[in-house]
Amino acid sequence: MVDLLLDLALSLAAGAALLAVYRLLMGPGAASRAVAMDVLSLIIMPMMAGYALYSGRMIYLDVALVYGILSFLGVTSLARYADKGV
Amino acid sequence: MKQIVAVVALATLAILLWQLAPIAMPSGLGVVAQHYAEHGVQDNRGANLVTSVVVNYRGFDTLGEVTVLFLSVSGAAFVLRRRTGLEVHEPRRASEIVRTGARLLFAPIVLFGTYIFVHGHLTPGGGFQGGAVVASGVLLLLLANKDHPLPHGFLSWTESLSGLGFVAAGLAGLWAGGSFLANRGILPLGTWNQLFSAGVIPVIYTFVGLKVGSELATLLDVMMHAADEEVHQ
Amino acid sequence: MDIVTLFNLEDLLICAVILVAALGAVLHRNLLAAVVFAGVVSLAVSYLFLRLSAPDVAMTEAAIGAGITTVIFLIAVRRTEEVEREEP
Amino acid sequence: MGAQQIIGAAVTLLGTAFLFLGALGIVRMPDLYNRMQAGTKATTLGNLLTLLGLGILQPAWLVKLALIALFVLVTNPISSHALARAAYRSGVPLADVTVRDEYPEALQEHGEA
Repeated sequence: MVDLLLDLALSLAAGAALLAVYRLLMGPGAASRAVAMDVLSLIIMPMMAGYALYSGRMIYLDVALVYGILSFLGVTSLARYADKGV
Repeated sequence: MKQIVAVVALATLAILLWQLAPIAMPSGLGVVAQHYAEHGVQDNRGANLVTSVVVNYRGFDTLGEVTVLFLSVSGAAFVLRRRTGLEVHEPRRASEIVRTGARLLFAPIVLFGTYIFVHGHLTPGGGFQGGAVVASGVLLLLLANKDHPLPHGFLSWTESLSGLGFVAAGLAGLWAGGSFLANRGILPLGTWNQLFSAGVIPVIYTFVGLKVGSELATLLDVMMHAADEEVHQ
Repeated sequence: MDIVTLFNLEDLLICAVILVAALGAVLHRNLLAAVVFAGVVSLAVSYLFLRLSAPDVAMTEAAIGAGITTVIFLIAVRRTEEVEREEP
Repeated sequence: MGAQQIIGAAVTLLGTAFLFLGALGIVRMPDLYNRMQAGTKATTLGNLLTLLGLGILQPAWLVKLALIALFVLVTNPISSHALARAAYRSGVPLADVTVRDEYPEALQEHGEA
């Protein structure tokens, strides 16, 4: 039961990643693509945490945190670029 | 015609890679990997075997990598150096939220980067990753305000002193353990999976982290200002 | 170990994400969009590295590939032209 | 223990459902600002719920998961705010069905152009 729910959850998250990639491909302009990138990073981060749980190693959560910090910076710098502030 | 050739070449490459994939992912360990996996823990007492390989067994390579990074940053700083007398365009200010957020998040991000490279022998990550996180903290300040004053003297002194520290740790290994970067007889090896363990490895990774962090911060600063002056000269 | 059974459904979906984003990065003429695509490739590859039990590589990919490299590309694109020209 | 496991997995599933809905939102919404609304609010909630569900499944990890959740909660509004503001100021158009745009008036009120 628990395994089935978790498997379903991970597959749902990966399907969400595919939807975000559709916007990434189609999205007019760089700003829409940056939104898609933001959403993708927000989707993949819990997937990493879920994989950490699956493998039972807490140290994998460090990777998720680094991932969060750096993707936040990527999106913010894209925004500042579009705002001509970089 | 060109496209057909490209598609055929890609298809060939795909088939070859599909054949190669099971070979590239062997089920067992190679001879060298077997040795590291068996002796790594007794030799270095590092919980993260990758760190033992990067800093101890292949420590000389790491010194080379750090040197390459230093040279590339120096080259970039030389080519893109600040020129005076040019009209500097005024960047648009970031909003209040971004500026406050940058001030708020700078310290936690740098702290987390420090955690990454100090715990390099216990958790995944190490000098390069921690240095990149520290530099991203500085980048956040630069994003909020492009002309944020960075302590250039402090950065360059940190960078040079950590490079010296790396070489000094290697020479200490030569003096005490018989080979460059040997991990014997300098610091006690300690207990496995404790913060103060693995001998000289965390010390070296701290040097690497400081060096990489200050180098990347300098590089980002230099590149941002170079872009400005080129556009408006 | 067979290479197909190594991955389950969500990993194959992430692989599809990587392929699509990589194609976008190569084929797009707008360099800013290409930078975003390249960042997405790094983000997804980082998950795949973690999935293959290489947390160190995953962290490096996330820190260097997704973060610092994206920013350096952005600054470099700003110095040059935003849209790639057709070959003469 | 069994009930706790099932609750944790259910909360995780709920979180990923929100992630999916957020991603669906950025595909279906008509303009950038609407997409951003779906893509940041729903996915932030989904992200936090997923982390909470994992924390229920593995209570020993709650502190670190809470750290990640706190970080997401602080950083994500900043980046989406910066993105929306940059998009507006660089002239990304609103959808045709938009009824009213109050941002220019608010900018004039606060003396920023």
